[in-house]
Amino acid sequence: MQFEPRILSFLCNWCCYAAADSAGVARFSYPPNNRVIRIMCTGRMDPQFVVEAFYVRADGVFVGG
Amino acid sequence: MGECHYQSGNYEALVMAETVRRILDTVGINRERFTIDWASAAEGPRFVKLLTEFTEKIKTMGPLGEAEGLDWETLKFRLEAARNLCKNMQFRAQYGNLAKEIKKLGDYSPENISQAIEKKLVPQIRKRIFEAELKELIAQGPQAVEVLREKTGATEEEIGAILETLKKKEKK
Amino acid sequence: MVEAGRSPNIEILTLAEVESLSGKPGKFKAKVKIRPRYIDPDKCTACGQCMQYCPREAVDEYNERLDFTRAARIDFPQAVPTAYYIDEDRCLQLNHETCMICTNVCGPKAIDFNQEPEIRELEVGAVVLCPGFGNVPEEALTKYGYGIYPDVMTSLEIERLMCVSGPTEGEIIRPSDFSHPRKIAFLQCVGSRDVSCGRPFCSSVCCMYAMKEASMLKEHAPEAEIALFFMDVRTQGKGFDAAFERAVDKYGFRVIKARVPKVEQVDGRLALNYVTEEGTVHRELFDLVVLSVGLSAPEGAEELAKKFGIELNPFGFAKTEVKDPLTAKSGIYVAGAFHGPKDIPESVMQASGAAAKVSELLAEARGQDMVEKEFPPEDQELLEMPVRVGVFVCHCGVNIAGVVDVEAVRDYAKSLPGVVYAENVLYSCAQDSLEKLKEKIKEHKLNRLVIAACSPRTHEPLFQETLREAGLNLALVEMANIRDQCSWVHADDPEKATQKAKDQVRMAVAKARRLKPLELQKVKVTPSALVIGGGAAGMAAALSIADQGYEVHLVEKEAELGGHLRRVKFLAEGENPQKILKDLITRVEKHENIRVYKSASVENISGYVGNFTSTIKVKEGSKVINHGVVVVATGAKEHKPSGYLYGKNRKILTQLELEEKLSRGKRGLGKTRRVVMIQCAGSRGEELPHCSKLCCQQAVKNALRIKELSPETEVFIFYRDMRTYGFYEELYRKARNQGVIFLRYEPTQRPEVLKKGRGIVVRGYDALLGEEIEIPADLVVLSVGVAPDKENPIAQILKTPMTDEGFLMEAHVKLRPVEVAVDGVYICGLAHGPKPLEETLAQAKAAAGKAVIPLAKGFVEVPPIVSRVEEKKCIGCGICASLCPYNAIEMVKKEKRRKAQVIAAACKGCGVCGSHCPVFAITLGGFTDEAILEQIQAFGLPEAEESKEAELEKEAA
Amino acid sequence: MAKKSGKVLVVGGGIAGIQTALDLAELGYYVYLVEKKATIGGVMAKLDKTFPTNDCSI
Repeated sequence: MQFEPRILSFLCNWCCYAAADSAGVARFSYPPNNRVIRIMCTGRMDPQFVVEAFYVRADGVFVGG
Repeated sequence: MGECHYQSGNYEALVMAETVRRILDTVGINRERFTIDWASAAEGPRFVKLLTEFTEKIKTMGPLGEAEGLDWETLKFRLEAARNLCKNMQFRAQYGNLAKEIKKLGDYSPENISQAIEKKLVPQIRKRIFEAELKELIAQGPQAVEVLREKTGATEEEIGAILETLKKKEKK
Repeated sequence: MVEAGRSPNIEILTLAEVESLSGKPGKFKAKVKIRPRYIDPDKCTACGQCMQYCPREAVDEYNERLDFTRAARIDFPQAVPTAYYIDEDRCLQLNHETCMICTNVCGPKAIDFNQEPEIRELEVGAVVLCPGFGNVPEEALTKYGYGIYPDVMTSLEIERLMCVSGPTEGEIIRPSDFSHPRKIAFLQCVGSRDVSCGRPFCSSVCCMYAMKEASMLKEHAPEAEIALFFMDVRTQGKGFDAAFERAVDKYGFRVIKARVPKVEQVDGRLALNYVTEEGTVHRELFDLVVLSVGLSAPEGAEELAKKFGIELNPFGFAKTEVKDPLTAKSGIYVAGAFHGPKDIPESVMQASGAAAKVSELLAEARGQDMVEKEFPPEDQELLEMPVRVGVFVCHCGVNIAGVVDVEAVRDYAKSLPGVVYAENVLYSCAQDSLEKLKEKIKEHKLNRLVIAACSPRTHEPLFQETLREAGLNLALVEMANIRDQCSWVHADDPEKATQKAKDQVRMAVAKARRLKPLELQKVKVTPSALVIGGGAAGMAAALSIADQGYEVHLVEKEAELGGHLRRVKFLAEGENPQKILKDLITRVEKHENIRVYKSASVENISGYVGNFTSTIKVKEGSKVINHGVVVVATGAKEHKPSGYLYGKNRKILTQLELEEKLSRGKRGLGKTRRVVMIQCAGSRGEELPHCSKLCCQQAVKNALRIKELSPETEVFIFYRDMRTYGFYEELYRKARNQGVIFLRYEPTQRPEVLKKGRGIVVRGYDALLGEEIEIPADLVVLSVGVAPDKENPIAQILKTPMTDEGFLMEAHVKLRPVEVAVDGVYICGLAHGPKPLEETLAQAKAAAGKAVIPLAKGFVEVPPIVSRVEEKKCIGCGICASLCPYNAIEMVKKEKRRKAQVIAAACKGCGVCGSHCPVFAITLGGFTDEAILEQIQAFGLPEAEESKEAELEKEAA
Repeated sequence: MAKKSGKVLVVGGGIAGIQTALDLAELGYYVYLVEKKATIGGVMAKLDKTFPTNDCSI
């Protein structure tokens, strides 16, 4: 079976999260591997969040501002 | 960049990102598994591109640990030390103060951030993570240096130095 | 729609018509006749039993007569008011006094056949007329075989046919034999641009909706082949050209420039005969023909005009003037398609503009008849109970359910720790669903909610309000975005989309378990506005805000007010633009509420909605002003083309330069015998990517002016598509009648301007002749288009996004056309996009109306996502204070110790402080460390969840 | 002069009427929204999607 990575994204409400919404409105498609946590700003990101994500076995972590 | 809704929030994120990369280096996770990028509210297509490319990259890289040649047990062991590092008050204060310093000087170029972190934070990251790991390992009984190296990913010198200080502390 | 149903200050009177109006502006009396619904909307729970048992069929008007419904019915499930009613023309009881089945099956006893029509006398200060548009005459349709051949359908019928809640559940079948059409034709300008049926004007919207419908048809039936027949492609709206081209490209539509005269039926198919530009005759067979039906004046417009004492234009639409486009007469305003055919953004803009006009007139009465919305006190007992999560998984029609297995997601949600209830909802945002949500909260004692639906960016406020209505704190809801970021983007992989939806729900539930009540804060608003730009848009906006009773600071970079309008000498509508300008300037300069800063620029703007502080650079130095809102009307420039020998020969002018000449009368024209105009000399992909919208009517207007001054002067116009939309079409027709010659060119064969001897010639391709031609010209006039200020410093200061073209981007293309992503900032005029004066003035009013909302309220509600310092934990290191981008944290001495303290009104909730606090002393409302960590852990493999269950049980015990 | 009324009559419950009513309510007025059908929403409520974003309508 092909390896399907599990990716966790932290997206800024005003930028990447909004961009992701607009990608939806425009019906662009992209791989269904990511799961999203909405934050208000990438400034909210604490290094512990990324470490925690790998600790629960994320294969990749995407921070989008 | 700089078009952040929160003015400078995303600059702080750059410091965070570089710190994270160094932690990943220390625990032996390919730093490419972590990425930070930007797309404005109007840039749906850009978001799609970024995420698609990242997904592809991770796909070719393979599962966490496996690609790094680390079994999950070892990786988990190291990540536990990293988790503790991130919660450690002294380390967080060092991290916070570094962010403060960079903001004061206003130079958020990747080179500057990287240099500052290399100098001020990396020794702390390595020392604290390895120390925590070694303590844990030694508590399980005497271990060969080979094993210690394998489990922690630290160099022989680093292990030697840490063991030295641990001994001193014990004597006290 | 739902919002209107929820507002305590909007009373919806359905089945109602105004009988008469008396009185004067400020104090009218309106008599309104309300026909009975026969079902009490307050008692009706919209359960649908009455409709289910109603034996009497009725034609379904909502579905464009494509389906049947019942005499007792609701038009569509999300209808507002969400209540059933009885059709008195069809009901057996009302017509034959026999039946009463519905009365017997109605649980809440809401049915009352004794209801009588009611006359209500309403006292109102102003009236806004928004009756919309009406149908085109029968003959406009029958001439294409509509009503004769079943497979000739109207665009609105197609709209319903494609809708999943429509008569065929979204399946595209042709009415004659229920087969799937393979070849589909769209015929444009049906009941538009057609003198023979009394509709000479252009309906302005059909080109867009035809393209939308064609695209949707293609999505429903990818194998279908679609051809669209246009006279001109009129996608002049902002961003529309690009969308049109993308669609043609993506779906491979055939765009044919021809008007089909009629439709014939041949062996169960439909034959179209048409002549293309080169003069070739074609005959082609189609399975389905869609008529792109135009917009007419609303039915009963004359009667309406009589009742309200207003005038209509020759086509039955409301008559208004450019200088005051939304006023039919004092105290009576118009908005929407009754003003003339227009699309949704334009209608929404006019609506906000009309509201501003009313607010100008009734400024002194503001607030006097308002009802405050009250929420019940928070249910402390419920809040203090252990966590009880309710999960609601939305179908969003088929938007989600068409891809994601929503039942499976619901069942999965039920198994998650902390969840005590889970169900599916067809449309979670519909009024009836929100009511049910409140009931479920009570019934199942839910104190945390997870809504798996669309984006929290658009819908979280709605659910937060619902929670407040149910006595819960607004912060106790978390949304899982399984539409915008799931079903819409993973439509090709339902299985993985379902898995993703489950994961997002699991993560949302995990976060919900950690949500804590938050306090809503109100911040006072400085009751004044900063308007940037002293052109027509800026001045009109400033005047409206000032007339509504608020102070305005108007900043203009030039030494004189007027902007772009100073160069416009004539208007297509016939009014004198210079007089309009002069009136604006006089009123602005005299107005006691307006402070004008000329030769001034805005250096900096800081703060947030309600509390901005700006520095304005003026000649004497700089000034600092405080204001609550910002209106950006920074305008645009006339594009200067690099080609066409422009600037190299004095015979080559722009349209504005020509206007200057023409304003001097025949003298200005001199011995000009032949004028050649070139459209899109810059626009639509040459140097500017966009359509500049106003150049076509500008060219025709100037061509007519030339003909008026000097009938013997020849005028040629090279064009791609003549975009004289709406009533401007009349000018186009007139120009053709007066002998102006129009030559269409393809973008691949743009006309060239060449020097030949001592003269100038324009070389172009004549599609009719099928050959290259050269026209010697005394004057070449370039329609150069509108160039945005790409480096707009104001946009950069305010950090408000721009489109690729460089225009300011609105918050929502359709529903929020004058707002931007930054709260408290509004846009209008050319800075938003190219548009003629009338639209600019209407938009300026709209921006003024929106801008006054926070000023009139006097406060803004701060979203409760602000940070809070736990004083006990704080070690006073000050890292947070120095990193905060808003200076929203100050260090204070408390009991001899340094402690951080948050200034809530300045805090925007970015969280930089929290993520850098060494001791985790700062928590961020709604985004606490615990909540985010829990979310991350829930992202982890589901095993982690099982241990959570045990943990939770322990906690509960 | 007689005192002005703070109430407004909006005739027609389509998108224009709804938006006018919403803005007026926000501006501090009480609105009567008069619709001749049984439901507000007008033609826009019949549209499944709208150009150019193909976003859902109201």
